[in-house]
Amino acid sequence: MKLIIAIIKPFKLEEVREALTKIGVQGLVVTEGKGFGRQSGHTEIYRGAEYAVTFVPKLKLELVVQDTLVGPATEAIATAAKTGRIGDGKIFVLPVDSAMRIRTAESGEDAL
Amino acid sequence: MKLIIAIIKPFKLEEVREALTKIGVQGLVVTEGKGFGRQSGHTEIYRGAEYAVTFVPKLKLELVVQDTLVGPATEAIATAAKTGRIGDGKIFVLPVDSAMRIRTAESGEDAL
Amino acid sequence: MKLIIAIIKPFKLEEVREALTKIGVQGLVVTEGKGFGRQSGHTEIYRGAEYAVTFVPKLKLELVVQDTLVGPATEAIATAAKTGRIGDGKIFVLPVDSAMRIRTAESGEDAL
Amino acid sequence: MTRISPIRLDDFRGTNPMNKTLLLGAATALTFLAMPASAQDSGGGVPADSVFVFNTLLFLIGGFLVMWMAAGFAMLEAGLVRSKNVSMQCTKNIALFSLAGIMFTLVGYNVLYPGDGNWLYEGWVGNPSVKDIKLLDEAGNPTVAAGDGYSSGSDFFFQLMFCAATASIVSGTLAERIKLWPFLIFTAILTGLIYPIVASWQWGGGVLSAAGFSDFAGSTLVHSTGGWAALAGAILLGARRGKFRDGQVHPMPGSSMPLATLGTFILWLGWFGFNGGSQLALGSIADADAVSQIFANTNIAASGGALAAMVLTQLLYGKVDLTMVLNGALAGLVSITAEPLAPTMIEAMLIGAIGGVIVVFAVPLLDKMRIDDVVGAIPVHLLAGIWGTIAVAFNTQTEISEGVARTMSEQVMVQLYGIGLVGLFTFAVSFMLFLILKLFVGIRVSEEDEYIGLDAAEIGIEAYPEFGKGSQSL
Amino acid sequence: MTRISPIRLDDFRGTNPMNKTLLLGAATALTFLAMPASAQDSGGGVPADSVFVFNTLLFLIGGFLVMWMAAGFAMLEAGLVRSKNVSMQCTKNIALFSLAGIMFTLVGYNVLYPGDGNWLYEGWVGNPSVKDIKLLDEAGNPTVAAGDGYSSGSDFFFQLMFCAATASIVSGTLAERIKLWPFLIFTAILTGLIYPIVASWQWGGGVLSAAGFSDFAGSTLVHSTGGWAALAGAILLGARRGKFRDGQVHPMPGSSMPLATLGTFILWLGWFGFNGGSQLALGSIADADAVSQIFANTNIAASGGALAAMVLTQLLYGKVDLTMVLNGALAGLVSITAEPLAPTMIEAMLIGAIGGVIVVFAVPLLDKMRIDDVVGAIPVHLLAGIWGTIAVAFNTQTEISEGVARTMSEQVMVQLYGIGLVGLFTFAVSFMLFLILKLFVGIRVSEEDEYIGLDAAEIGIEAYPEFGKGSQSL
Amino acid sequence: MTRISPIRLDDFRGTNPMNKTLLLGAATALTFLAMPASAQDSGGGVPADSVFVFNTLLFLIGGFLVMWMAAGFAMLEAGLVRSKNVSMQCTKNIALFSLAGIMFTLVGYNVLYPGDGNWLYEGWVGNPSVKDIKLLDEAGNPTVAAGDGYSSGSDFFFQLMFCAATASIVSGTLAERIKLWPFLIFTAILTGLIYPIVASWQWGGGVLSAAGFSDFAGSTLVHSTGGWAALAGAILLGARRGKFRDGQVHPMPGSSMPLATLGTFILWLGWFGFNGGSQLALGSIADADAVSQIFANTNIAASGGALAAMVLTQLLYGKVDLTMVLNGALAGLVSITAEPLAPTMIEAMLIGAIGGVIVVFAVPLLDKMRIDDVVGAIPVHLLAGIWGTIAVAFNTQTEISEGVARTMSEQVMVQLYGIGLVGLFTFAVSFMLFLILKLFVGIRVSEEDEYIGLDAAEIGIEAYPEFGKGSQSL
Ligand SMILES: Nc1ncnc2c1ncn2[C@@H]1O[C@H](COP(=O)(O)OP(=O)(O)O)[C@@H](O)[C@H]1O
Ligand SMILES: Nc1ncnc2c1ncn2[C@@H]1O[C@H](COP(=O)(O)OP(=O)(O)O)[C@@H](O)[C@H]1O
Ligand SMILES: Nc1ncnc2c1ncn2[C@@H]1O[C@H](COP(=O)(O)OP(=O)(O)O)[C@@H](O)[C@H]1O
Repeated sequence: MKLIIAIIKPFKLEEVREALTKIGVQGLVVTEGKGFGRQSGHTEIYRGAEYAVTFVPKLKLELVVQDTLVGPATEAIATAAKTGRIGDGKIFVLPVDSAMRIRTAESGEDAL
Repeated sequence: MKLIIAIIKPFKLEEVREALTKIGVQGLVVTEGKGFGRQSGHTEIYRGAEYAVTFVPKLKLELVVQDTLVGPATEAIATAAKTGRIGDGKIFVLPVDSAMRIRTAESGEDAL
Repeated sequence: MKLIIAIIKPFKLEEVREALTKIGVQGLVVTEGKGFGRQSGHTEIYRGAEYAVTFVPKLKLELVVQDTLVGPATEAIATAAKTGRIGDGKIFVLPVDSAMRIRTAESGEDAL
Repeated sequence: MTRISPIRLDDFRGTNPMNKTLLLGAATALTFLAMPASAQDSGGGVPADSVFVFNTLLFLIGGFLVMWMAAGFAMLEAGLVRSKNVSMQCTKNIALFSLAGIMFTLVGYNVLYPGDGNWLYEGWVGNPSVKDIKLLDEAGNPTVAAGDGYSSGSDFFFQLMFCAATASIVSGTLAERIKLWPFLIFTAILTGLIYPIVASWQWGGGVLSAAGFSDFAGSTLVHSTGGWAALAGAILLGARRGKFRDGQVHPMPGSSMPLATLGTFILWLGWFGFNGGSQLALGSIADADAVSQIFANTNIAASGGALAAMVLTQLLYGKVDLTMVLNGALAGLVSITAEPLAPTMIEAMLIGAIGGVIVVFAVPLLDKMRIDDVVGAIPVHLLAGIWGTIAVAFNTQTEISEGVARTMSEQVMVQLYGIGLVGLFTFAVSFMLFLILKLFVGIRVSEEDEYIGLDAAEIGIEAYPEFGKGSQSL
Repeated sequence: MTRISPIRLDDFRGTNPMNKTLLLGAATALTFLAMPASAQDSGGGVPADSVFVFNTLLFLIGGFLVMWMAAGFAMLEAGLVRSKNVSMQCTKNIALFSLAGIMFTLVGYNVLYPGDGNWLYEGWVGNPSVKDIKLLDEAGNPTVAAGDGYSSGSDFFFQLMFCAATASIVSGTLAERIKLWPFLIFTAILTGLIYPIVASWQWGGGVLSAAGFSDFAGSTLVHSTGGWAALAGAILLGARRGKFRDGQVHPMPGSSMPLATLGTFILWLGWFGFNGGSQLALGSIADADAVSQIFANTNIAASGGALAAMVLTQLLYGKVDLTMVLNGALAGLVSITAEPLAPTMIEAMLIGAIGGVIVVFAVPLLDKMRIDDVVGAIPVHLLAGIWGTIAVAFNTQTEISEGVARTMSEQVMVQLYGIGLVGLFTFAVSFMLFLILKLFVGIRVSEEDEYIGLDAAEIGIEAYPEFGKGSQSL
Repeated sequence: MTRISPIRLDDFRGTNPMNKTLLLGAATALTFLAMPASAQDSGGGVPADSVFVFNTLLFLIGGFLVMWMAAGFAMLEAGLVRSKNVSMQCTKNIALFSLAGIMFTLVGYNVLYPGDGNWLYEGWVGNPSVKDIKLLDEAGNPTVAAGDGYSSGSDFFFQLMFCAATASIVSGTLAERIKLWPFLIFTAILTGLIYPIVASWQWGGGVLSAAGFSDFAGSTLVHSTGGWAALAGAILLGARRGKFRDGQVHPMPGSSMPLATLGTFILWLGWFGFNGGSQLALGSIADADAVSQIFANTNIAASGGALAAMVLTQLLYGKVDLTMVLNGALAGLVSITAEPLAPTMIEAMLIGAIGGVIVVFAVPLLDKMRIDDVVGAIPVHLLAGIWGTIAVAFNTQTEISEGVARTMSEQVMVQLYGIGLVGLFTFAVSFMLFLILKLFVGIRVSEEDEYIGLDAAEIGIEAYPEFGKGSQSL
């Protein structure tokens, strides 16, 4: 089992979710975040003074998948989230020791 | 040391926190998230048109614990967060290489 | 590659980001969270009744770095985020299997 | 303090037994009184037609100011409930105001002002009938003579707003847990019958008026009536889940302090119409002076209430509690409402300040009694209303319509009689009504609906979809 | 229902052909009419100077109430757009109100009231010129005689607010995608020329007035005019991206229901000035009665509209839709605006209720036609405005200025003629204007700008920087 | 531009040396003046008692409109501070308004209007004493004669609101860092003594009035006074931490643009009462014309200010700055306040527009001087107030009460004298007062408290507990 962390542009959420559903991913969790990276922020003027907005709104998706789904899921995300412009985001894969479904106490891949 | 990620129903936070405190967990961090899973969202009607609310509010708890606490912590969360109804959430355990307390620069299990 | 998770006091964000930029970190993502730990919350009085605010606002930084940067990055964060007072936060390091840049499909350390 | 003020203006808001034939609405008798002082004497006085226009204008201005209070209640309540119930609170407020407008027309007005011979039970219950106003005939001529002293449409408009205010009071207390439609059914009966019956006892020339009760603009008739109904509902509904857990009070902070503050300022503004308009006449120097005094007194009573609550919460809790300051201002306003004319400004300030003190002590007291009043309407409207009604007696020794002079303690008894009668009737009827609704329809949303909030559960409209847990926040 | 009401007051808002020399502004002729009933007869009547003051006061009070509607539109729209466009919506609302104030002064007022001989094309287009008011001469004496019946500055102030309201209607429909400056260019022409020309046809004594059209306070002249302009803009702009995707409607919930509710209450309050002030006179018993009737009718029409929408959405969707209730109240108000005086209160309630029903059906209908009206201004102002204008005929059989009596169906035809003329002209001119702007300047923001929101893209000011995705939220 | 306007109305707001015995309040002398034009001649004129009612009504309407400005300041400031200080800003606004109501009663009113012989130092400082109003005697008869021309209670009510407005100005500048109680102590002295003393120099018939200074509704006396006090406080308090870091300005965007917009609209509405009511009389054709002119001028000055700021920020920064547009509208209003009657509408527009321009340049200038004015009150109220006061001279060549005619440049000197005197006194006294508070009580919250916000630190009430970093946001 692996944890896939994907950082994407917010307006791509729906497409990514649909792409993942298609390949059989059954669950995930999304959090709002602010990203810092090559895609720089911008400056604003408020009452005559400039200020920098350094961080860019991003969404962070997290999903734990069985090992066989890591490839397809990564690809699905990459394809759906891609605009080709700077700031599209990243996909990280991390090892997972165990998983459990709270409702049923199932564990391992059954919990996903 | 392990990182426990728990996705729970929001109104269970207080119970889970108390359960964890009881078994000696000293710290954790909570973030708001939106979940997608078997528990489906719902549809709303706004000005005569339907729309789907796909994501369900969830809380994500993260806590790093020493290896011996993984079992009790998982169990404490599972028990406290359970309603028995769909959408109760998941518990994932991930390996952690190292930990550090910023204030004291303590590291390893002392940092928790 | 490692994932560094840092939990810090919100007003330290700018300093931490600058410290990381200096040592060559090129990206990270921040999420708002609420922390529970030794730094306790406080009580408030609303309309004559007391209530406890258990959780303290924290920021969670996540960054994936190549192995050689783990040490410097940890140190940079620890130095910049430190106030010396309780609640300064933690730094955790987790193993990462793989990374990918969505825009270019680069992978591994090139993706960071 | 044993002065004699011979003729109290508010006694004439309703029936003057000696002049029944003239009684066509709320202010008729008053105008009748006012005229000798102004219109009828034309030696520099105000001509009768001008008096008519002035009085009408007072009703219209007073009326739109009190109408504005509907927005004040809406904002105050929207600010003091949690964000998951804000859309519902807005819905209830605009619905109840609309409903009051219709029920008062269809039934309430004529119940409130039975006039001569239109009582169902003399002095107690007026005859319900539609008030379908048509003031100008086909030729564009007024259907009613100038002698009435004001346009009856303006009076209707003004009185309607009082009826609506009564209903607004209830919605705040019962927020975050009562179902929409049962609440509206209650509102319909409150605005169509309960409030009109109560108010008819005094302003319609009924039993309280006959007893010498004095309540200038309605500390008891409007505010306590709303407060009693709210109390009955709160008891039958029970507290919000989690409010009283493990023997402790668990506050549920309101979602928006600026909206609550805005609501309070709106109500404060509207109150000039509420109290000032209740002078019911503007067409003479005496009336203009009276309205001016009322404006000044109303303002300083609110100031007194706000500052008293501020100082007291600082002393009690070491911190000023903004919501209490807002409640305190309103309690000051409610307190002065029973008699905004007779006191001097300093007296008015003190009357208001005591209202503010009442709030600060009553809010936690209600919590101790496990009565969950979301916005503090019971302390503000019921308790400060009682205080204000009693305070009338300290200030004046009235020679009432029957021509009887009273000592202060005699008047206190009359005031208590009125307070008791209104309380008994309103509480009992409201309680029964809520009970019937509870048994046959259900008044409280389910535990799950309460948890997810009435916005999601009952109306499917989020107040702030992009903030907090809103569905559009990603 | 074949009553004859001999002389309708609103016919005199503009030119009375027989008294052209007297025409100096909107209300002149009316005062002329009102006087016999009041000022001129001094046997208990209101003296001429008092009439002057009363009428002026009505304009001033009515004017500031209608001015307040600008805040109502701003809050309603701020509440119904998404948070990323809220600052822009606030900017547009304060800018359009400012611009209307200047354009109406520089051009509009004199176009609206060409008076005798100041037409460019008799009955159709007035001569544009600056209205640079100076009412008192160097010696502090009025520059205009008491015989006018009111201060022309107060009339100007009042009429200006109607002009501004027309522009406010447009901004809501086109929200979240139209560029700021092209919108303001359109606003300048709308308030300087389009609205004044349309309104001059009736209130300036032009073609519609001659044809016997009847529109008391502007269901067609103000509200439909705004609505037609909004419709033209909406068609040319196209819908917000994502609103109509994959053959489906994708709602974009408004960011703040309490602000939308507040806006509605503000508009409701302001409408008493809108309709009540349109009586244009207060200085007699008949006028005071008329204004009172209007207040009462206006209120119950709003109540009817709100409740109708509430019940209907409950029946149709199983849930009350708060935004529809708010729209319903406003539709009730628009519906009664064409004739708030003649109906009895029950009739007014029904007229308003039908307005509410129209909204509930028209909102999804517009969606089906792929016309994206962000706040529902087209159903509320255009459609309910048409309904209200037609309803005038049911209620009265008017003997108009030419002295001709009409049957109800004859009057319906006249009303339809007016509706059609205004619609054709306003829609065509607005469409052309938006088209020119589209071709030469561009009216729509880029896809990316629309995505990030107009606040970030065009004005760089976030409405809520610390909430949701706000840049200061960390 | 060398016209002679013989008798300026505002000169009579205070003492008329020739008629001292008549002086009972703010408007006495004015009424005396107004009467010949209206009441005293009954050939079609307004009868004396009607004049009394009209004038009183103007004060009451003007008063409630200015009262409403308190809500406007509260919303504007709540919108322009960061969310962690919003509850505190609401608290300060309702507290200062309450406090002003009490201090003005206990001390201020009689200091402002010393009348004949009630000066402590003739022309400079009035005798402090309580104004405990009681207008009707026990028999319900007015205690003051009709000859006064208005009810003194209505005048009190009106004047009180000006006093409160002065205090509101200060709270915005000092937001986000001043402690609650020291701020309130300052407010008490400002409303009880500083403002009344300053205003007495002109409106109480003191030194400025004698010098021929002209300030119709208080550009200097109210707005600059508030502005000077704010400036003194801002200098002594220092800037918010982080505002001027590393030699740069770091903006701290306001938390809610719609609330700031609402506040501006409220102030705009209230200003009709502020300026219109300052005519102090409505009971004649001349007065009705004057009030009408004032309404029209006030509105277009605000429009001019808003549009000027809009165009200028677009040119300077390539983007419209909404907060500057809001400030611009207010600056337009402040600018016209010193003389809203004499200019024609076009002149009024230009006067307002220059106010808007001042704001756009002054806001960054203050930043350069490291003076941290959170809401822009100093540019809006102090600087535009100075501009408006000087502009009086361009517009009129006044023959003042002493019967002396002046050239424009002579009048400029008198205006500058008044501006200087008020500035010197207010700034010096405020500075000393804040200094004393700083030394003995402390005026600024600790670094940590400032960081967590005044809501958490000082009053423990979050403005938006469920949004952003709110404690209930999980
Ligand atoms: N090393 C990293 N670790 C974690 N998140 C990162 C890292 N680098 C970038 N990100 C996230 O990915 C987002 C996009 O990265 P960026 O460098 O801007 O563009 P791109 O993805 O096109 O390379 C950033 O806003 C940030 O949230
Ligand atoms: N594979 C997964 N990876 C990460 N989070 C998941 C995964 N599956 C479910 N979740 C999270 O757990 C929540 C509950 O899951 P769901 O399938 O709805 O019900 P249950 O927990 O009862 O199986 C989801 O809303 C989602 O946030
Ligand atoms: N075991 C843990 N796992 C994850 N997060 C933790 C853990 N312990 C503490 N934290 C986070 O770190 C923050 C600071 O910890 P705390 O114990 O309060 O102080 P300190 O960092 O000084 O030891 C907490 O608020 C919490 O968010």
